[in-house]
Amino acid sequence: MREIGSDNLKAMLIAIAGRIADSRERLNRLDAALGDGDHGASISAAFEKTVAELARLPDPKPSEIWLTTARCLMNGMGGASGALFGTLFLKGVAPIQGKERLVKADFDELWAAGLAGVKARGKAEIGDKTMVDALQPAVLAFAANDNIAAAWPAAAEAASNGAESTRELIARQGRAKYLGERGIGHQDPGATTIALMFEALDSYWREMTNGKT
Amino acid sequence: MREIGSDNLKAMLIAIAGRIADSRERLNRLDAALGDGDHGASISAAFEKTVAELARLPDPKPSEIWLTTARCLMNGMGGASGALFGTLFLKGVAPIQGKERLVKADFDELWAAGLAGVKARGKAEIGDKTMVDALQPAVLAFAANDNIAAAWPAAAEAASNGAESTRELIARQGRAKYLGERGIGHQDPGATTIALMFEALDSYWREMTNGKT
Amino acid sequence: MSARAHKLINQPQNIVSEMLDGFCAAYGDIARLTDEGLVVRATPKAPGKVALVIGCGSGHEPAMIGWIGEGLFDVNIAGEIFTAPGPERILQGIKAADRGAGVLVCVSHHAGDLLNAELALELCELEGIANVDMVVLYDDISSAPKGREPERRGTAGLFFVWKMLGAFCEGDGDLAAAKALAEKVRDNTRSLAMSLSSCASPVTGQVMFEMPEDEMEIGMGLHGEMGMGRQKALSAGETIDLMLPPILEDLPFQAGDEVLVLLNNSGSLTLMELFILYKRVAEKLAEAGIRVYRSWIGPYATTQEMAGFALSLCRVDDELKALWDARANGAYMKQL
Amino acid sequence: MSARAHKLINQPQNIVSEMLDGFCAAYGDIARLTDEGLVVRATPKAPGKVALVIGCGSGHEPAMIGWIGEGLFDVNIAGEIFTAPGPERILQGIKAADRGAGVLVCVSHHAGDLLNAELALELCELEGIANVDMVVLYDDISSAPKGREPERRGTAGLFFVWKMLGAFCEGDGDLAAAKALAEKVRDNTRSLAMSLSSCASPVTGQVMFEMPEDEMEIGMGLHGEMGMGRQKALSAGETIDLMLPPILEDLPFQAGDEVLVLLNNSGSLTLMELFILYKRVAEKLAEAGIRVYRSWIGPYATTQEMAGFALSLCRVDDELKALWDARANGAYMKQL
Ligand SMILES: Nc1ncnc2c1ncn2[C@@H]1O[C@H](COP(=O)(O)OP(=O)(O)O)[C@@H](O)[C@H]1O
Ligand SMILES: Nc1ncnc2c1ncn2[C@@H]1O[C@H](COP(=O)(O)OP(=O)(O)O)[C@@H](O)[C@H]1O
Ligand SMILES: [Mg+2]
Ligand SMILES: [Mg+2]
Ligand SMILES: [Mg+2]
Ligand SMILES: [Mg+2]
Repeated sequence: MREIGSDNLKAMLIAIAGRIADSRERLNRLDAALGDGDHGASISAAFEKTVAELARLPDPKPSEIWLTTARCLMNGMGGASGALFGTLFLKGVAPIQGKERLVKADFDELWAAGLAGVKARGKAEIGDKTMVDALQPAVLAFAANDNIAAAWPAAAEAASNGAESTRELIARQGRAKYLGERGIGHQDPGATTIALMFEALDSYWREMTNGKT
Repeated sequence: MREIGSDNLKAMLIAIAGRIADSRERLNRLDAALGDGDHGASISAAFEKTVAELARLPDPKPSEIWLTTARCLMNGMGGASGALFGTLFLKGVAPIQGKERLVKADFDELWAAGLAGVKARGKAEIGDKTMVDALQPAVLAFAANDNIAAAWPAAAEAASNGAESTRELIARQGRAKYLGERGIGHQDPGATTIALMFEALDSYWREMTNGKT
Repeated sequence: MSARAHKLINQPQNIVSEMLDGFCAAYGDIARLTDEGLVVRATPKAPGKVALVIGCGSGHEPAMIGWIGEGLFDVNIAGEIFTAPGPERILQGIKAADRGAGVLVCVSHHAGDLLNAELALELCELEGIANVDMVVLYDDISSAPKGREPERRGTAGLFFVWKMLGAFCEGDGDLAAAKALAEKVRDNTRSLAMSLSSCASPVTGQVMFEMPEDEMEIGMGLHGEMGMGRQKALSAGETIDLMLPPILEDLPFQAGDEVLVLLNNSGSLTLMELFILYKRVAEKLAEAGIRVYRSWIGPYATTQEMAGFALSLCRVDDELKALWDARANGAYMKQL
Repeated sequence: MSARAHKLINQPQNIVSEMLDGFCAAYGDIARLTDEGLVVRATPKAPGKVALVIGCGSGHEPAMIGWIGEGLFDVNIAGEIFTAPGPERILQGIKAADRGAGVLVCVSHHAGDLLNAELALELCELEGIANVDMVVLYDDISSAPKGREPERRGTAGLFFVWKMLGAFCEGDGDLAAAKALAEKVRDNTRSLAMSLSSCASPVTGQVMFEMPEDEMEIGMGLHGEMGMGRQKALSAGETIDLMLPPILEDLPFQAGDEVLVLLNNSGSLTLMELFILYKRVAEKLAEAGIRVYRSWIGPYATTQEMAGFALSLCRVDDELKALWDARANGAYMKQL
């Protein structure tokens, strides 16, 4: 499969929403250790809302799907993380504007734009113990593979390693920064969500292509 | 000694003040169990003030000594207990108005008037776990002895027994009434103060008459 | 458990005087501390008007220092923590307040406040000071059953009396009329309090009483006086459903009545909780056909850092509504 | 330890909406809840005046719903507990506030508030809504060193900005002038907070951080953000002696300056303690030759039941004094 249509894109978001919903309590626990304990509740609610909104769009373009997701995350979550997860999708809208079907290069652009947007808005760099620690390696690993079938698992693995790397870091952004050294030993919830997202996309892609062959 | 002049009266109040000051912490502890823990602090400060005020009066009449004590207690302590301890002395002023020296009968009247005043103002009866439980038996025992030398120890003993009797009672007046049954086992601080007052008077009387003979 | 042993004070014995100094320094345009330690209006009311005096124990701030000012009290005599001031200080307050038209001494019904006010009035008689009267005020339905109202304690609901009586005494009514007005508001006011926690005495640092973390008590008094007993801590809605009906039955407040509502914060409840509680009150009153004229929510008479609240209702007619809406400018009670 | 796990709420997920319902039901003459969940003035300001909008996380009540009203804000967009509202809700707020002379979005500097306001302004651009601007406000000297003021957090001292900017926007100044005024007040304001206790999240019931009973922390943020470190709990006088000098040095405030003073209650401090603290502030300022124009003491921006306070100073000139004294009628901010 070389081209991805709106139905696949919707299904990808449904897969993400499902994975996040299953991890709700785990994400809350991670955020309880480093922040205010609401990350799982708020991001799962926002993705649930996304799925419901997508179901209401009769025949959405890829860019509409991405924009709807962005809006549901920004407005459903609120806070800095809502703005940042929202931005990840919002900045992906422009590169795919007008397109009916997406190819690997579109995804490269969409993720790169999302990553750049998140970093510009949140001012976080690698090592700051934020979602960027999972997102940036994932986006780079995805781009580094020309073959889309190999890109998804590579991205998922990079995100997962990135998320795990946050455990030993001292936060320089987000609520966790006020914990200072007391945050060491806890994995960042936002980075964990990014890892879960890419794992869900990888699984979805694997199942879909298995079904196809 | 049959007649008591102002110097003796002053000395009696100094004796009371000393005894109360020595018992400050004990009275605070009793009040901490049944009330707000301030009884020792507030009554000892008020008697200290009394002694200082009395020292300032050049040649006071007995009634002035009693009135000064009343005012120092009422105004120095405040609260219900200030009003009640103040009343105990205030009501004794009228019976001794104009007198230079007091005889046993004057004390009978002065204590009776004080007791009546306290009961009228505070609405407490015997058994309500208040100062009345010590004061009423003391006043009755004092009056029951024609001999003043026998009256003081009798009053002191009655007051002390009365104070101890409060231990097993449930309070029906004062802050302790809001404790209900939880107050059982604790001796009433106000009754204890009355017992200390009569003990101090008895000791004073004993020392003075010993010195005299 | 919200009791907090460490308080930001200096010497415990100076709490009240330092507090009055600080208050009057901060709000010097409204209140002034006299050499006698009385809190009086920065600008006294015009001569020829009935003056209002209240003595009371400290520890309930902003009550009552926050109620000195235009449209409110003339003089407050602050006692030690939870201890009414003695009669001679009340007498000083009466003298300081007098504007030639008599002085009404307001008593929130507690033993200490009542006994000392009585003594103060006896002193007035001795000194030949005429035209002084006192009014005894109570509102707490938990402290004595219906039919024995005068035995009840004064609590947060006297808020309504203070505001309306204060407004009345800016007008030309005489002392007897002022007292009658105070009694009218009192007789239309009912309150009930609850608490989730104890608090610590600022003087001794000791917790005033023990309170398990998952329990609450209905009917607790302003000094932690025991109420109707402990029970499992409930939700906001359940709590109101438990507290509102006995208040309504007591007066009774009935369909067609118009009321003022107060939710008084005992100390450390959050406003968020009070607004959520209020929502339920408003819904239940609407169901009962009782119209809310105005509401106030906040810390008006506190018990240190106790986590609790009192719910008070006052039935109003046109006279009382006008008095309610009249201008007031105390440091902690303002009506534009 | 004042953290209290049991809060008087109903369903945690409905806290904010029930709170807004209750608040607007109680103060219907001042504020109204729109169908979109915005808190707006019951009576909008006259057309042709700059409108003021603020979005912010809930849990700090009475901030900011208590500041809607005449002489204050036009619209508040309340987020979830300690969570800024998203950009589309802010956009709704901007639209609801607009009276034809532009809208100023006020941001108390925290990541969430700032990022969402930025996004909202991007949405305005997309929709072609012109004459909207934002101003970023901060005051907490503990959150970044002198010289890096724009990195500092917004805390209780923004009180001064809200009051004076609100008064300014009742006048005829334009949007740019309003923004300049807000920056002027901000640049003359400095704050420092301290806390003796933690508090519990009303959503999860969990204590936000651990705090030993005999310690205090200087510089704690409005959400419990770590400050300059823990130390043994001090007396009131010692605490002020520790906190006031760095505030004075930071601006610096100097002899001859005239200032407004705020002592903001984080939640469960008693007013008694705040008055005692204030006494020391007043004495120290007098020693430093700094004149206090007016002071306010109370819970204006809270952090649930946290036991702490913020000390804020604002240097004023004649323009600011007049704005300070101008009439205001929010439910929790009144100036006669
Ligand atoms: N400035 C930032 N840049 C990138 N990511 C951030 C930033 N601030 C916070 N985050 C991410 O947001 C996550 C917290 O999300 P969440 O709990 O939903 O938000 P909040 O802290 O507002 O409750 C953090 O784990 C972190 O990954
Ligand atoms: N109505 C009353 N009649 C008689 N004695 C009373 C009454 N109320 C209180 N007391 C006495 O006052 C004592 C408490 O005194 P104190 O602690 O000084 O006062 P407070 O309770 O105001 O702090 C009680 O132990 C009791 O003996
Ligand atoms: Mg969080
Ligand atoms: Mg006591
Ligand atoms: Mg006492
Ligand atoms: Mg959050």
